[in-house]
Amino acid sequence: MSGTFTKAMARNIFYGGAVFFFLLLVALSFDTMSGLPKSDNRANLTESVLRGKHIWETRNCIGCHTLLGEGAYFAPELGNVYPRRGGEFIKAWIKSQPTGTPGRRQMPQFNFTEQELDDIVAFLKYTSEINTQKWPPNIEG
Amino acid sequence: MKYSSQSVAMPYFIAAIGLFVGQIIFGLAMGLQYVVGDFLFPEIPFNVARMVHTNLLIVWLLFGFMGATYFLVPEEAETELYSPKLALAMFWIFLVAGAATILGYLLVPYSTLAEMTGNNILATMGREFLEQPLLTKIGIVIVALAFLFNITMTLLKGRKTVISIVLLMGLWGLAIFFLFSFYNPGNLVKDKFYWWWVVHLWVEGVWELIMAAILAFVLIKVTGVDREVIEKWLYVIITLALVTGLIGTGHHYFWIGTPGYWQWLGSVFSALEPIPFFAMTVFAFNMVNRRRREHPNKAAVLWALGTGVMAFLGAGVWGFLHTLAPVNYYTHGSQITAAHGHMAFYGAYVLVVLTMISYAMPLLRGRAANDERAQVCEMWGFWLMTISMVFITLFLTAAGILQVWLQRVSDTPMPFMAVQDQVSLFYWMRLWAGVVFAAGLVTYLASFFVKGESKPLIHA
Amino acid sequence: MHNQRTSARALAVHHSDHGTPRRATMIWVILIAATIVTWTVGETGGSGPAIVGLLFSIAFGKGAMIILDYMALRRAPLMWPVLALGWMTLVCSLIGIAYWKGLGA
Amino acid sequence: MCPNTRVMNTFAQTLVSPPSLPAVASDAAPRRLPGDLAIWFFILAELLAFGAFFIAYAFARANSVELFNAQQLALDRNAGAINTILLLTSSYFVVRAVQAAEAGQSRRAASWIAGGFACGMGFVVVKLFEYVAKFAAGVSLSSSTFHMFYLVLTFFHFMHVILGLVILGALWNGARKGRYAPGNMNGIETGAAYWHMVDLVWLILFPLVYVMR
Repeated sequence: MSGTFTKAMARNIFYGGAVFFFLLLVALSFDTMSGLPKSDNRANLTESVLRGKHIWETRNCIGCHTLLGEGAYFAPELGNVYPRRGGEFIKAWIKSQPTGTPGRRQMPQFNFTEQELDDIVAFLKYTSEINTQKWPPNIEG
Repeated sequence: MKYSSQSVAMPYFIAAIGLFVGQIIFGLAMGLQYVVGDFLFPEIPFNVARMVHTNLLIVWLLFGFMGATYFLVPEEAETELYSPKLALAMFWIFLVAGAATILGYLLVPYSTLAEMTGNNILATMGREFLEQPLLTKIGIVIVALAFLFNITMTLLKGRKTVISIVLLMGLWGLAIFFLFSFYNPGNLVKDKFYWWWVVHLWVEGVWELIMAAILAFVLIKVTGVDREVIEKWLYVIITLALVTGLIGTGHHYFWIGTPGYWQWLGSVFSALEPIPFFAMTVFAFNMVNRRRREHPNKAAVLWALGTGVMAFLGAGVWGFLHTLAPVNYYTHGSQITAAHGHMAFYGAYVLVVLTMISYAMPLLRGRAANDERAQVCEMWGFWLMTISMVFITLFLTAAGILQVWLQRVSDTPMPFMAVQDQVSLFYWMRLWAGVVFAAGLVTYLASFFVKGESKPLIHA
Repeated sequence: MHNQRTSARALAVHHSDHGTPRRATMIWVILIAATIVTWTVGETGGSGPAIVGLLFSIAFGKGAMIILDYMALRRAPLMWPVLALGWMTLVCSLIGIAYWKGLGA
Repeated sequence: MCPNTRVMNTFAQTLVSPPSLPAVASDAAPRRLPGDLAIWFFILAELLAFGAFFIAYAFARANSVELFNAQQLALDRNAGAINTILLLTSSYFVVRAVQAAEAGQSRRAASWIAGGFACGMGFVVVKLFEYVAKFAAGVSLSSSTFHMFYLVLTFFHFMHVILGLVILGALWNGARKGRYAPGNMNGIETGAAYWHMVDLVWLILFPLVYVMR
């Protein structure tokens, strides 16, 4: 049967290739995990940051904003909003929503406590200090 | 239809199409919110509409995959389904859970929904595409396990063909990788890293197995080409998909706090990701050109060819467009990503499910194919939806290029919202293309109600 | 059918698709000698366009022998040796271009 | 309606032995692709992936020539050269094995494959020593662009060698049982083609990463 295309061979190549590349992915993931302490800013992963992340998630912020470029593209990138605007501005901004300007995009009012606002800012500050290989290209995100 | 238990596929297909309609309605609402920002605010803010839009997509595709599996596996295994009752029970559980989740999104503030459903016990919500409450996630796992049990048992007692084995591997992979959605570490980088193990390994990994298997099944049926031939192609395509797609995960690890080497690994492997999609296109056309019979269901052949072409364009070409790290540095998280997402999901997964529905639905309704007029109506639906999706993609790409230019490349970068105003013309055009898409969907729905002489079952 | 034809041919014609042992051995000797040249270049720290040109000429020659003789593509349909040698040519010349670019930097 | 019944085989045959091509001058045998067509598709995909990495390496080097040259000096060129010789010899043994099988001497083919397998194992051992030394010196994927490429390229290739050894093991077993003979060469030719590909890739990798400066 030389020169033909046997199904058994195609099958063997599929199983071999799939296992081979999956193992490669697992090996690379191990290496990534062991290298993360240098880039993921875990030293600053405080209780306040963790509470902030929880608030970020339970208000579905990702449904409009991007964070490190991932999310919806309806509202500004927030991975670098801390260096762009500063903590006080962020808190004042959240408190003043929605603007109610006719025809403009609106952000809901979440009625956060002062503590919750501080937690959100802590989370955004921590996020902005992750080593993202110099992304985004500029401060506008 | 050869086995009576295949008929459980019918409710799955109907539910899939129903949810598809819901997805498009919310898509239109969001398209309008992009240009009239306060539309429906505060009743349905953008984030809620988007969550409904994307979650409905995922759920209806899952319904479609399950329906396709219930139709395909008994026929391939040459035996009745292990338990049609279990399949029907799971249908209702999944439908009720899905509907309850969507209603929860719409009627209850998201943070309240999170508290009500145990998110404080195990926080998994609030991450893109994985917004479902913990209870829903657990429900998905249970439904998936019952479904896989049913299918695996069917396969074990029947003939084991390559198509059904590949399909089953894809479905098992789908269930297994979904488990990563329960892992949500506080460390944002780890969170994002494993989030992709669900999202990427689904759509650029195991879903491709499901898609290729369904396409292969329909092609065997409508072209009459030798099974041996089609199965070899199937192996080649899925090998290429996994060889490129597994390490291709790296194209999501460029800018999220992961080591720099992913820029090289991700770029090289994901640059090769169009190859399996290209092979799939060649495969579909090759088989149809060498067909050994003229199947009366011409619409199904059109959907199958459309899947090949649109998957290659959307996933292959539009994916390649921004997958190289130096390009992605500027395009990451812009409207270019949205353009790619729309055409890739439509071309690969929407179309493959509709291909299966187009082939199976007439058989489930007791005929080999629909009346000529019904088929013409269905094909109008195909062309309207497909062409308008091409335009949606082109307008979003144009918006994205302009956005990247003004906001990222320029020496004097403009703020996000200022740029959004600059590109709003393209958003208006995208909205109108979306309206045409909805018209296409209505045409497609109408084709199910066109009366006429149906082709008898003899040729099936 | 195809099977029968192939086996019939293999039995009837005393012809090898894989060359003779003698030829294989000759090629092995050449390959080893070429490797020693490459190694010597590395050990003596040779550099510059001429040396790199030599290195990749040797690599191309070795690759061509593997492709045509060891992989037995010499007797395969033309498309296959053309693809494999084309790959070698493309990779070696792009490496050359990149090296040239690095000289200016 | 197309009357053709064996679509893929026809398709395969046009790739494998198109009737229009002139035969080799010295004999009348038609042109034939050795081994299974599936493996050749796979080999092409592999060559593309390796090729992309080689080219990426070359251009990354062009952007930081000094770093690459400095760190390349620390590589063990002796180990690289020994490994080249081991792989070439291994390939040679596998060619002899195929020739033996073609001559109907399956047992002898098994011995040649065993020789090829031993050389491949030698490659693995040398490479492991090299890796241990490198890791002890603090080389990792993230320590520099050069180290990243060095590790990715050699490790990716290393895993291909290991997969190739598994295949050679299967061929050895098959040959011992007399499975390969004239007219039944598909298995051994397929495995051999994969093994030569592993060799071919190394022939570029060695001068590129270890020697070119």
